[in-house]
Amino acid sequence: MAVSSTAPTIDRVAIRAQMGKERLLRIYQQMLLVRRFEERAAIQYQARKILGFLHLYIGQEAVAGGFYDHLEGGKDYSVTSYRCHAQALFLGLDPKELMAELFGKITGNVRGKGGSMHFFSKEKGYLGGHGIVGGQIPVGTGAAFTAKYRKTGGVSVTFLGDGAVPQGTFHESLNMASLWNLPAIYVIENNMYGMGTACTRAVAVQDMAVAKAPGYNMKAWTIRDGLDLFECWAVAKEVVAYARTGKPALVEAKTYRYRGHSVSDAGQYRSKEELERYQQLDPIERVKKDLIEAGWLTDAGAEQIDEQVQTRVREAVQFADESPEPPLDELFKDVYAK
Amino acid sequence: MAVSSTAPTIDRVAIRAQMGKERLLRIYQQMLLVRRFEERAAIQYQARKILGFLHLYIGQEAVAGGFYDHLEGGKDYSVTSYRCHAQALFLGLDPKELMAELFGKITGNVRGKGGSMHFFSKEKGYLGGHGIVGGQIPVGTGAAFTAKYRKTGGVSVTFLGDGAVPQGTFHESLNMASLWNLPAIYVIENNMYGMGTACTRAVAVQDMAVAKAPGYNMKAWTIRDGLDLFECWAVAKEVVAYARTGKPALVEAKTYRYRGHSVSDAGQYRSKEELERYQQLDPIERVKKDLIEAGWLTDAGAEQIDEQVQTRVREAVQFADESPEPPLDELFKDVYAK
Amino acid sequence: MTAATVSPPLKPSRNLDPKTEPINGPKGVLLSNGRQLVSMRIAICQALCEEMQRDDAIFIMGEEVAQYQGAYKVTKGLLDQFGPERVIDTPITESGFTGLAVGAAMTGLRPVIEYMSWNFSLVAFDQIISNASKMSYMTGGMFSVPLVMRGPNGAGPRVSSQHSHAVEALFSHFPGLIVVSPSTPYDAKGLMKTALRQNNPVCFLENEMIYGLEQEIPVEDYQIPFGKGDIKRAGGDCTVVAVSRSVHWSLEAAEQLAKDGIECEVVDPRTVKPLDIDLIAASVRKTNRCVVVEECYQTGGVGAEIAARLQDICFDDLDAPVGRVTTTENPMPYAANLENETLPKPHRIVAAVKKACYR
Amino acid sequence: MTAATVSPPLKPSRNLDPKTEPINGPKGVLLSNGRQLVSMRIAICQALCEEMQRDDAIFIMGEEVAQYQGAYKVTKGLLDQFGPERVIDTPITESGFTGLAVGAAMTGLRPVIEYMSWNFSLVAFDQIISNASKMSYMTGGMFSVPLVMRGPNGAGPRVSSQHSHAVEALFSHFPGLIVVSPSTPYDAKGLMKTALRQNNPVCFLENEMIYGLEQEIPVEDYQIPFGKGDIKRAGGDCTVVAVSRSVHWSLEAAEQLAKDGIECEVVDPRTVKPLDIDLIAASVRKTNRCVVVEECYQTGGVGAEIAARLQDICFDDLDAPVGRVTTTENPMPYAANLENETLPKPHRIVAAVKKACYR
Ligand SMILES: Cc1ncc(C[n+]2csc(CCOP(=O)(O)OP(=O)(O)O)c2C)c(N)n1
Ligand SMILES: Cc1ncc(C[n+]2csc(CCOP(=O)(O)OP(=O)(O)O)c2C)c(N)n1
Ligand SMILES: [Mg+2]
Ligand SMILES: [Mg+2]
Repeated sequence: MAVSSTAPTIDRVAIRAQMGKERLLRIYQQMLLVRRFEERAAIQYQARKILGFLHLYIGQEAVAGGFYDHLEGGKDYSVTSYRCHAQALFLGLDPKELMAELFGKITGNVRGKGGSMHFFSKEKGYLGGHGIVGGQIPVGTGAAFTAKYRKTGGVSVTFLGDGAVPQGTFHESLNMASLWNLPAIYVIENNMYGMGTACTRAVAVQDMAVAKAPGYNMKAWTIRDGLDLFECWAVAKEVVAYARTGKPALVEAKTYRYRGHSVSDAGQYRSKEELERYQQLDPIERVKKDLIEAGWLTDAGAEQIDEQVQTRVREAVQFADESPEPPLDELFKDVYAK
Repeated sequence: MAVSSTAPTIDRVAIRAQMGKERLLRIYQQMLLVRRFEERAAIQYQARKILGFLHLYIGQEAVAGGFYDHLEGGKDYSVTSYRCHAQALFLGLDPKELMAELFGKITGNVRGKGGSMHFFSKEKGYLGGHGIVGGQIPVGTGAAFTAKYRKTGGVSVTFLGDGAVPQGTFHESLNMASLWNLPAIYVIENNMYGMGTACTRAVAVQDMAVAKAPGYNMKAWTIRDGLDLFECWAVAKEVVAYARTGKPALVEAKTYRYRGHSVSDAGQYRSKEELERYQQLDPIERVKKDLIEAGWLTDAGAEQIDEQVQTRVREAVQFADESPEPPLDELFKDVYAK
Repeated sequence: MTAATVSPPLKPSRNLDPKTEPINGPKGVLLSNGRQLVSMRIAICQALCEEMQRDDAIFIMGEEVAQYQGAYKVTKGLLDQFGPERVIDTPITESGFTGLAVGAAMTGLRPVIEYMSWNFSLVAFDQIISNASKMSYMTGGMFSVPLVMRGPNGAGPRVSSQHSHAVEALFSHFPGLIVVSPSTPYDAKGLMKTALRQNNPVCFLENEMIYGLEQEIPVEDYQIPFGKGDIKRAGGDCTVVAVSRSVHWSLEAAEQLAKDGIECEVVDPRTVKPLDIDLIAASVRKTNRCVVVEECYQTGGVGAEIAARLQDICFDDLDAPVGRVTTTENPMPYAANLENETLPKPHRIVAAVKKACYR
Repeated sequence: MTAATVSPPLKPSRNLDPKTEPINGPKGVLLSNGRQLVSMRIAICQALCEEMQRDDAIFIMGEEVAQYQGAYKVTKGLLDQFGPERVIDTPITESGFTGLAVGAAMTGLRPVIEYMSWNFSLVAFDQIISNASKMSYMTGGMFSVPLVMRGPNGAGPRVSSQHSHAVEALFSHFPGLIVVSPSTPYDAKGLMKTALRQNNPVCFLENEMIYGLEQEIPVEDYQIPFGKGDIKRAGGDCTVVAVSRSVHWSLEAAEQLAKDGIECEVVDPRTVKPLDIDLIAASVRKTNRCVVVEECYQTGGVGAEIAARLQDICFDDLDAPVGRVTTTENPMPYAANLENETLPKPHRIVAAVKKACYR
């Protein structure tokens, strides 16, 4: 299941050229923002400013990074599991409101009601983070249904973990999407573990997308190195274009998470060596290397970008810290919609 | 999806020889008993002796007939949907207690508590008839788990309709059965419709077993003419032997139901011609023809068998009719087990 | 109050003639009195049809709702009128299409999903509770889920254990959901219209056994607000709060009790959540007695909640304990005599009311 | 009554030393007084371990129960002791493994399944209700389903909307199920042993927030019967019926109220179904007042059922309405201050008891 070493060496230089300097730099900055935002969140968790669950996307940034670059917030929809911070940032949500949500403040993304697992954006078509494994899959399918019903030309991207593949909702959703030709893209982010369970112990097949798609009369893609932005971006481009023609798609991105499942996870189910091996493939470091190699970025420039990003995150923390708690009359607000 | 006309003409003579006179005659009598039992039940329903749902297996007898001949009641397990009468009869349950159950009498198979959808037999390992589409699939998987846990060498056969394939329980069960090498056989009885919905409108793939099994790393079989006892029997023989080695199996039997979904179904979703075409393939008539062709049965003998069967069914009806209703103190009995 | 907001009599002046008049589909039969004669099926179908004409965000999805015209023929004719884009047959995949509907509702549509019966909503339970009921709150009001889930609820005719659930109490337990349980065609149409014009997930609980019930209802458009009950029979001796089909059993019991000089006031909350506790309490302050009749189980049933509320707000008004007539605490048996004892039938209601009246 | 059948004091004479003593796994720490000091985790694990040694039909299945030693470390050590045939990690597939367990139970095994939290049982709801709870009745007693479903229930620490359900009321509504909700290590061990020696499906509801709770319990084997409550604090002024974690909040509130001269009798039913209404009623006949405290929602909650029963059987004994302190009627919010107001914390219990005492 692991990230494939035998991955066909994709032509990064060609893809890089296709992307161009401006775009690659922008994605790099977003990926860095995601990384720094979550690193800081982890620190704030230790400081007990953030409680409950905190599932970090660190290590997987290339996957969302590759996909969101092809999506139009507003026209296109996306949804994911509780591991939902990166998507919000790639969609351009303000780190301030997101950090404030983690702090449980009224200025938070959902007014302090949801916390780490439940970031949303109606404006960006982000149907948010969901806590029930597999629970978001039919929801993303419904967004694809709306796109087709309204003939908007939009697509819906549903991110799910390898651990969600065995859930019935996965099966039910793919069957409907295929029967009704919905513009639904299902991206299995296979980070090799569902909590402490290796995906080989949870799913009876190896290459999930390839093995399962035919059972739904769907087309499959595998991102063999999901820590490589270029491969993620190139596959995403193809998949999004395909889905826009009104067909569902199943994608498996083989990736890895560097942190524990949630902050409280000791991680004894994997070896130090394994972790280090993947840390060598750090998606952000690799993009940086490519940028420099292309002459689009200097070490000094990289320093500067990091500084700017760090500043934004620090400001977000300060904003969150200084924001007030929700007033108590929020307790019964929004139980029912107007 | 339809029963395949291009079915490879299996060698019926060879299979017939394999089965031998005695066995074929026994299965023939059982199939006839199932047919007559249900025909009579339908009449009793019109007479309002039976109420609620009444789902008839008429037309599908060859499928269960082919499988049960390879199963050892007690050692092996089986479970199915609400279309559950045939299985009970093939397992040798007394038509009297079954008809009495349909009449809602205390002498019924489950003391009048269950009715048409809920026949069971602990002694025969029949985990019974279930009313929730797909609900029985994990239950059958659990019986296979027990067989493995207790190392009994038994297998578990789970019958389900084409309409149950889209349910999440199907997906969840097959994944577990494959991961844990359970002796679980899943038989999709594809009678082309789930109520009024053609399976092509409900399931995104055509040959269900063949298309879906690889997604669970399982082996698949297709019974192309599920109205042919010989093909059903031959495939079942192979599948049961395979499962006894400790592996799960997925089978699709393409068959047809002659009656409505339940007795109240007008059946406007299919043409008279289609129905008649399949009635030409009547599984029981074909076995009879084969028996006669083999010289194992004469027309007179066939007459006699039918008379005997009819008598048993008539006696069952009389028994049911004369049996008392459950006493009212049954109301709260067995809500909890001792 | 316009004519349309006064409940018409329960019994129509005449009945539909199945040979010459439609007993289902969206069209009622116009009467000379300016009203229309409809069955429960027609009332629901008509509400759906009129709202679908008004609002193209509404679509219907479920098993057999389109080509088969509905397993119980409630959506008869809608496929022909609105086409397969808006009236959609699904695979048997309740969890899947419920979640799909939640996603569609979050993105601007107004799904109506049919559970062939509410028994099958148990398969979709997590999508209803974890997603539909919480979305508005969990997103700080950013998203809403304007979703109508409908279908027959309660015991069907002799369908036994797995097919006889009444889910009023089950779903009322969860904040975020609205639970509607109409007992008449008039109420059903007005409540369905309200459901289709508001933004919360609604469990719209119909009952197969009263789909054929007929009533004369207004021709003009009307709505019935959530949380407003209706007095189905006035009386001063005992308040009988009854839900859905139980209303009719209660009215039957009331006639029998009247012969013994006990006049029941039959109060139909129409929506179990929100619950019109004020109307119930007002009646109890008059009668000083109350019996709740429902098809749910007694433990934690609708009657449990009403009794708990009344023993609080009517503590000094009650001359007897609030009685509860519910489905007895056993899965539904198939046998005719056992089924009859399991359901809250008139004979049990009569006994409970007499007990409350110390008679 | 043997020593083992008398509830030991809630507070141990000393606490476990996490540096030198096990805080989870099957082994407690022997004390000189002949008792053993255990945490709630140990108590549950020990019951499972002892019963698995006694009966090879028992196996444990769930997400992360084996190699990970349990998401909350309740099954710590069991994989090593009993091997992968009897302690089994599952995919995330609650509906699937619940149904599998039903089938295994019908064929002679005694499955114990863990829901990583009861929130996830909603995904398996149909298997629990339509299959597990009905099988005995639906088969006329031919089959039984000796199945223990267990895991943490109620609000975790700041885990918000989808992860904070308390399901006592939800499952108590259905005949055929047993609902156990222990508040102490002693009760948990004795009840788990009973659960593993009887033949019905049991919802065994633990609470993450009291997994660390320690108590001195007997070394010898003991069981606690279903349907027998326990008085956790004696008092004559107001009966407080409390479930699971709420018992501890109620005891806290009781101490505060004692300062104001109000002595609460804290009654812990221990099993919500069957419910020891006799013990509750006996206490109410003494105090003439009652407040129910639970983590379920108020509408149709455990308190609703208890209030409905008391207003009947204690109609003349109650000097005030039965009060209900529950999770407020909103999904669980994440913000600390809102979560604190949502839960039935001591300050809300104090207010409710004072109200019941007209103080
Ligand atoms: C239905 C359900 N069961 C169990 C859980 C507990 N749980 C939360 S995350 C998780 C693992 C999911 O792994 P995966 O899908 O691979 O996503 P990842 O965390 O690796 O991104 C589990 C078991 C849950 N939230 N929902
Ligand atoms: C979960 C669930 N949804 C819907 C139903 C109503 N229903 C009963 S049978 C049936 C069709 C099933 O078709 P199939 O699985 O092909 O079996 P068949 O009747 O053809 O043998 C439906 C929709 C049900 N019983 N359970
Ligand atoms: Mg994973
Ligand atoms: Mg079928």
